[in-house]
Amino acid sequence: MYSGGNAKSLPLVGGGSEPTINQLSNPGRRASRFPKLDVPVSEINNTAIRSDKPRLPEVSEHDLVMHYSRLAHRNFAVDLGFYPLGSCTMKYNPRFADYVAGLDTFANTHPSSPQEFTQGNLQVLHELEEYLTEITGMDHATFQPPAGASGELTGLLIIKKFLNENNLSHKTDIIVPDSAHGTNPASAKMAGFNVVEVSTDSRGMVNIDDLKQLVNNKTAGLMLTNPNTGGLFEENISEISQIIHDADGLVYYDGANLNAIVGVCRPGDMGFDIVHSNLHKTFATPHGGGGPGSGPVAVKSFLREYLPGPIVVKNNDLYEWYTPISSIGRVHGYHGNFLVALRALVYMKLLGKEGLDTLGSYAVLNARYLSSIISKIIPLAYNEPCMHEFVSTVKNLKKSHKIKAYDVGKALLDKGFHSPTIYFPLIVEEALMFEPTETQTVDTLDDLAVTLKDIIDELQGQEVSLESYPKNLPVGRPNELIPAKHLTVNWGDFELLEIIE
Amino acid sequence: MYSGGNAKSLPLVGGGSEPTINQLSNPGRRASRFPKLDVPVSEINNTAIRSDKPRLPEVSEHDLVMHYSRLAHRNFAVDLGFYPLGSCTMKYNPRFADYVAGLDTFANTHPSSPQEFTQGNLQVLHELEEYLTEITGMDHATFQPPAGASGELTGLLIIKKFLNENNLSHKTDIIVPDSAHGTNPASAKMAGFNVVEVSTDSRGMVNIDDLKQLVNNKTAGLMLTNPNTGGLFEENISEISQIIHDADGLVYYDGANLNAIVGVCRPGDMGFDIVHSNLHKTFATPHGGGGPGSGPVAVKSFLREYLPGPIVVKNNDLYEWYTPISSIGRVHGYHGNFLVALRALVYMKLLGKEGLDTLGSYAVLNARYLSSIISKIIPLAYNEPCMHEFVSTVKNLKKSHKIKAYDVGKALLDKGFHSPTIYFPLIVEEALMFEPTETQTVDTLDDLAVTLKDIIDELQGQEVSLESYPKNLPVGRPNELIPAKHLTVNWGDFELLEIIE
Amino acid sequence: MFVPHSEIDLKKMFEELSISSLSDLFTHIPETLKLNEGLSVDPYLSELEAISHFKNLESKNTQDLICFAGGGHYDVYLPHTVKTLTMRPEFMTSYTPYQAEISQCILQVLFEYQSLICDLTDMELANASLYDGATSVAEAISVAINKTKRDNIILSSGFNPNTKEVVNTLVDKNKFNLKYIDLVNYLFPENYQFTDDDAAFVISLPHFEGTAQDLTSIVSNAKDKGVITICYVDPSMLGVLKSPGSMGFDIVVAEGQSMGSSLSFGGPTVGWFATKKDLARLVPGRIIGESRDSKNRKTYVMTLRAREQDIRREKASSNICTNQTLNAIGSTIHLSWLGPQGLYEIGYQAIQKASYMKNQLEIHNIEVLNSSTSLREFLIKTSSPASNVISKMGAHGFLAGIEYDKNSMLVAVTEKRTKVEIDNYVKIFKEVDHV
Amino acid sequence: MFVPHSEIDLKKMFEELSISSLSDLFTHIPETLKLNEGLSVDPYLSELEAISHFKNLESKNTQDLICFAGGGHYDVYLPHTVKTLTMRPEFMTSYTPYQAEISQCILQVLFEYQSLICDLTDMELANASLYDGATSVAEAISVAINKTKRDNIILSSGFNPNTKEVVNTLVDKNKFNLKYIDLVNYLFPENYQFTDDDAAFVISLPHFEGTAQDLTSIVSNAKDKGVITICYVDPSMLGVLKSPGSMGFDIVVAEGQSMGSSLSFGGPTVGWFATKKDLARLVPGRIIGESRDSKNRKTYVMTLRAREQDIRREKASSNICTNQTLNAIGSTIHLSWLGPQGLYEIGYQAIQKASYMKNQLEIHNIEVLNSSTSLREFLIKTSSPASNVISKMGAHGFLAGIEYDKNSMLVAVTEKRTKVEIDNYVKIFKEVDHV
Ligand SMILES: Cc1ncc(COP(=O)(O)O)c(C=O)c1O
Ligand SMILES: Cc1ncc(COP(=O)(O)O)c(C=O)c1O
Repeated sequence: MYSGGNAKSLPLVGGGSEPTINQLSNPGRRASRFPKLDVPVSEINNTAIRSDKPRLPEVSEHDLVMHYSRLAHRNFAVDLGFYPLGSCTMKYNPRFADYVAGLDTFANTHPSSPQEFTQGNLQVLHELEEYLTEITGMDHATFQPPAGASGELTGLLIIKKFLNENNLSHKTDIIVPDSAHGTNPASAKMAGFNVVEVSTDSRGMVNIDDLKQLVNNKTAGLMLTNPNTGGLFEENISEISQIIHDADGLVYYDGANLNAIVGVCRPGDMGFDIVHSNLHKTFATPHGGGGPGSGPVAVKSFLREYLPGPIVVKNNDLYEWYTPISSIGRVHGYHGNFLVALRALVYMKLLGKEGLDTLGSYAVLNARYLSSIISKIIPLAYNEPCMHEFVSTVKNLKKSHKIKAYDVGKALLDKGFHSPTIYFPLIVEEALMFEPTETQTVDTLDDLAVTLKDIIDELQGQEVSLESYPKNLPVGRPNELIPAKHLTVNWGDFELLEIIE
Repeated sequence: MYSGGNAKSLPLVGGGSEPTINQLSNPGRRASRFPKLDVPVSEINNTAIRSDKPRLPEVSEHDLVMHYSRLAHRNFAVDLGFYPLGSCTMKYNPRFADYVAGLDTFANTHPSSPQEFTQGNLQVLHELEEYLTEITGMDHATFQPPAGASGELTGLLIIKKFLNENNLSHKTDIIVPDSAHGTNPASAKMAGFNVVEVSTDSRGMVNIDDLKQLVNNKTAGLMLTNPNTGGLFEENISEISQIIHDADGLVYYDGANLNAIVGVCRPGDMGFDIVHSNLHKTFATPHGGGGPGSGPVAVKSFLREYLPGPIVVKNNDLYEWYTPISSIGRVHGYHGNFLVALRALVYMKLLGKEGLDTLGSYAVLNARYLSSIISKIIPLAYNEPCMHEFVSTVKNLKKSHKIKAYDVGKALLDKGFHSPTIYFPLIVEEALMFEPTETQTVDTLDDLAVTLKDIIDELQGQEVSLESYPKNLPVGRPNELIPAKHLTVNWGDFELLEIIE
Repeated sequence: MFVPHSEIDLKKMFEELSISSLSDLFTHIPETLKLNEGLSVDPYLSELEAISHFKNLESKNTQDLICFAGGGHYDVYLPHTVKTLTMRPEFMTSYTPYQAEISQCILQVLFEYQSLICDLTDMELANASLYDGATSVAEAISVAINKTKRDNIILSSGFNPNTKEVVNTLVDKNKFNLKYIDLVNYLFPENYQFTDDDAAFVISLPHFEGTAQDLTSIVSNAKDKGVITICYVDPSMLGVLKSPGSMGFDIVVAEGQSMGSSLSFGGPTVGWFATKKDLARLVPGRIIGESRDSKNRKTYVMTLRAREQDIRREKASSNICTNQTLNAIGSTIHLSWLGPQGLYEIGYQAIQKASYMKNQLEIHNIEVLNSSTSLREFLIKTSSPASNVISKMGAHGFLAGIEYDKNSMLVAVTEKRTKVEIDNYVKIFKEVDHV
Repeated sequence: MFVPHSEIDLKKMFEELSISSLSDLFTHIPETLKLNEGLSVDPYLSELEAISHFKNLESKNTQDLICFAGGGHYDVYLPHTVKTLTMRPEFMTSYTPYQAEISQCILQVLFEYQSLICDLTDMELANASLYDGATSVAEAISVAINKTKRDNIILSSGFNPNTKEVVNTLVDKNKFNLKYIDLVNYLFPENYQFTDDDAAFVISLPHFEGTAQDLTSIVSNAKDKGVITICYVDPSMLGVLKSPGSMGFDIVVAEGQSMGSSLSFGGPTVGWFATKKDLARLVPGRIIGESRDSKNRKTYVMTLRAREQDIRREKASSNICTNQTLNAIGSTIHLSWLGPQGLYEIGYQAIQKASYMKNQLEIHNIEVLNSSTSLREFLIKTSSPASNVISKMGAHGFLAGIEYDKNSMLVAVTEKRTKVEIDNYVKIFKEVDHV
């Protein structure tokens, strides 16, 4: 029996399963109500019109509210506790930004509205562009890319078009570190490039010798994040850029790790030609359970005319849309994730010079401190000072006790902390990647370390069944094979499967 | 170790204790920031000024948000599940009303603003008065009382002043049923009356014979709710009113049970002279964990000039404040819980005639249905058709298995339902009082009944320790003696106690 | 609306009850009482229509008035963070925490609330909220009467007139004497002589007129006579004022609006109530205590329940049942957001800005009646009737203050006001106030 | 700001790291790269100041325009209930549900989302969101290319020009041919001949111009040639339109804004993507599956992960990582709030009101270019340049539509528009549109 008022799925009372909204549906119930039609009825004659009603759940508003509210209690969140997820920058998302993003014409303007009606929105994008280019050391930006990966693709298409226009279309290789995030090679491929991997040296940096070997006249460019995905600052970054530039390639900055260096140094000064920023990381916009983000792309001035258009320009006191002359074309239906961009601007305004100048420093301080205390428990992957995040490894524990990074992550869930990022970067065995961000207190960092020590002790115990972790959560480890094999991706699929089998 | 980022108090991960905000405090941290002072500094010379800073927690905004968000996961709520609490009318609180209550000048007007600046707010109160007097069959209303109990006191003070002005000040007795809510006698006492209890007959109604006996020239009035606290309609209500009126007393309607009769019949037509309504019950405003409510008092026109002032009157197209000539005086600093009143008006507008005409009927339908299926599990206290709520009793189970109403309530918590109201009315032994309200589905009612049956079976088991219920919640039954004896009502008190003992 | 039942549901329920229509539910109600035509109210509005209706109503209020009114309710900055945390659905839509196990959230937040109030006021025991500041004064007087069994209530006259009216309504004047003592030069006379018949001494800090003084010796005089001393304090000034506890008061009450509630046209707000533990059993309203469950886990629970109406009925310490929990939660979260530095800043900036304003007024030959002893709130003299001035200032976008008497008004400055706003105020005041 | 550390905290951390200042953290960074003066940006704003700043910015947008613009984004009523449920902090501030055990909420809601989309469109498998409608079209084309290994893409020209531009950007024109087929009388030619070289057939339902037709036989012709058929559908019309699945399409994509997202100046919204299970392994983005844990409890988990970039890197089906989950949650809750009747009503009322509007326009001698075959959106001819008309209508409080070409504009009507608004529109249009 399923009923909307039964709260047994609440973790508060033990956390059974919550039925789907479809299981709570009963014919004839409804939450919605509309005004009565206030115009005369005419006959609708069109072959595309259906004669029956669409298939949708039928629930009362109270059942609807209870269902989604109960579900909300079945998730971790930045508002609930610490997510030390490396590469994700799970910092506090200021509630004040929600307020601004809710202001009427920010939230409710149609994207086709002409610029004369939307001067405020254009100014938002313009102000944000100024902050972003100052922070990254670039000259111009587009806000169309809705996420980092889209920013990468945008940047790569700019490289491609730039090379084409300069008769360098034989340049087909994009070099990507073996430690790079998966989106880098995937984006390069989507942009029509070949992906060439450069290796990482024993210190955890781009292997310069290898790079020199790989660079040739087919080299279109290099994608890099600095600090790199190991959390280490590429000290030879200027040389690296030079190598690529000498080969007439362009250098692309994956901004996922920008939080480490805001106010400290700038990609533009390191030789990068194109930079994307993940506003949902560095600039504190909420992750939304997986999205939306915003991945604006900033370029040096020689690339401005390749940006997806239109971009905002200021003309006396008027903000105008301008389409760059050699634009690669749009990468989003309208202006990208405008409300996310707005939140980022709010964050920057609240930080101001005082906060932005020290942002990277505090992010690094927290990570360096955490790495210092955690390195007393499990070893670091690289013996170098970390920036805003660091990678530890449990490869020894795997050898000695079969304890994998995966197991450590699961056990941590039980103790009130989200797992760190695991198995990334791929080049580190049994990697645990920690990124505390600057918004956690030192107490929380200490607590995480103590807790990590406790669970590692616990997992090494005699009778421990690693698979039984997590133990405290409403569900344990899912069987991942069933959905992959049987495509139980739709309500009814699993039940059907049970009947068949 | 306490840390803001540790989420182990979340029921999601097992639900340990959440530290207090004080335990998360560390000197020098802060969430707030203000603009720099933009006026020249002057010296402050006043003997009342302190030289040190006040004692308050010092926390970051992220820690603040995590703490209160985690706590929010440790509570039941109307948005999470079914509260079958008799006498409380825990119906769905429309989210749409939140929107209206948030509109700028509704939410942010200073209460001293003159009427010329607040015509909208005055119109809100005026429109609501019209609805409320129509629904209750009365003539005029005040919105000052912030809750039902305050409404009772207001009504009783009106009775007192009315009697005084009519040279009936020898009338000092207020008659209250033995089944009445505690606020009734408490309010009567606060208003300076003697409380006289009238008994309940075997059918669960006011014992008319007893009433006749009790009524005499000292009778100032009678307080009654109809349906009464047993959920039964006082069929002889007209006769009862007559008896009191014949003795020159007034009849007061406790509106806590108004939900049963909206659109069905009206207190004004039953002979009641004064009515309070609990907007937080009948009119769907949220209970807020215990308040705020709103307890407007409506009267027949002969009592209008006794109302607390000012009240709103409409003069042509202008809304004005008017202070009744013989007003008992204010019972609230300003206009009562205005935003709660506004939400009630929103609810009434959304219901309209269609919804209000059937409101009581659906509330009774749900209760009658639930009583029908629950009476197959445990007996009803009275063998009469219930209105919007009903009282069951487990006195037999107490005799046979020592199972008390208290135990049944606790066991229900484990299963995803809030407990019904227990031990009320006081005249029913081991009472369980169920009020489903009209916003629960029939599935939920069925589910509650099935669950009740299950737990009653379970509690009768051999090895059951009743005290161990609830079992699934983050905490079990509290030791109620410690705080009562040692007054551990402040942080530090308990720790001090532990040190001392 | 909000009734979930489909035709199928109704059929099922009707069958269980052997009825064929809703009206069959009411055969036991006398026909004469039944509404045959139903209620005479308008048809329902869909949400879309209701938006128009209520936006229209709202637009009838004067928009965007810059607030210089106070008198107990202050336009203090209420952060979105505090507002949205307070309005979390679990806080908003839960019931009174009678079932402790499933209500640890509300119980803990209220326990924190009580503790914060005690810390701030230097008291030992606070309750979990009363209706508002005005009714809290009346409740405090009632405690004093019950404690002392005396009949005289000595009140400072420096109270919001509405508060006095509430006290007059709620205290039984047949049994008790309310004696208002005038302020002298806007201060309470230091040498006021209390007597053995006095049950309570009630005073506002600052006075309604905005002036403030150290009350230690007056309190001590009162206590010498066995009088229960009651302080009504402005919570938003507690960052700069000596605490009532440090001045020796027995009971502290407050209008808590400025801490966590929007102005709300006066309600819902919250009445704070704190006292010493020896008065515990006379305290009105709910009190949360800390305890342990059988597994020794921290557990909060409502305590000293034998004072309350549901148990003690006519012998209860008060009739209060539904209180202002959500607003108390607002106070808790707001105070925690502010911290010592923030609360200080609110008070400090308000006083500084008020100083500046008084200065500017005086420079422009507008008379401030209590310039030197007032803090963030003060009286100014008007040439034309104060109500006219307020009315005219409204047309210029200011809520200029509260009419104090025919030719004076009470002006309050909060930390939100800016120099520009103050300068404009003074300029426009000068323009509109002439005879 | 938002950094919690006190002086004491810093001291402790500095000691652990044996440093004496923040700059000591960066000794390994080449001096030449360091910012010595810091960034040249303005000092911080407190929240109070930021409110002024952003309210001022917001006020520079024209206020209260009544929206008759569409083209993919529609002014459909978004209930407060849906908005506030979607914005619950647990939805808003959680991360991608990689750790399934602690993410059952996001996983279940996304599973419901996928199922709802499939139910509505008559498809078998939906992903957990793409960026927006336009990029979804490009992703769908990419699936078709990967499936068929063919080079020609046949697209209806009846698409929002922005969508076409996005497709042009994202599809590699060196490798693939984009062939746009003109509409004839605003309909796609029924007898269009597909070839064996065609990878995909892509069409919008309704067409960008607002017209609609049953596409069953066209789809069937395409499928006869092994072409992958892709329907870009307007979700807010799915209550009245035949479902793409019932017309035989292989892939359905949509701009999901009108279901659960406010207009937001175009973003964030959500791209819907649904298809048949036989294309499962080519699908871009995340997919949630239902499974069980070892105790046989229902457990949702991300599945078919071997398509994704973090595992497959350059061999992934797409580079998408961060998607539009929160907007997908919005769609889920909005659709559940609407139910079959509500979604029907949105479409039905929009069409009826558009009919009325077309009628009124024609009565007033304003030419509607595609009156008979259009549904809720249609083209009107302007005498003066359309952009001038839109500009002038703005001054009267209307967002009149989207410029279609120099002398015509696309007008959309939603269920929110009222007879009064339509009548006023027509009246004012008549006034402002002259040569
Ligand atoms: C290093 C790195 N690069 C790129 C990305 C992709 O960014 P997005 O998820 O915004 O598309 C991520 C995201 O996790 C990342 O960590
Ligand atoms: C029958 C009855 N009367 C009076 C009251 C008191 O109302 P309030 O809590 O609003 O003061 C209640 C509240 O529970 C009640 O149930």
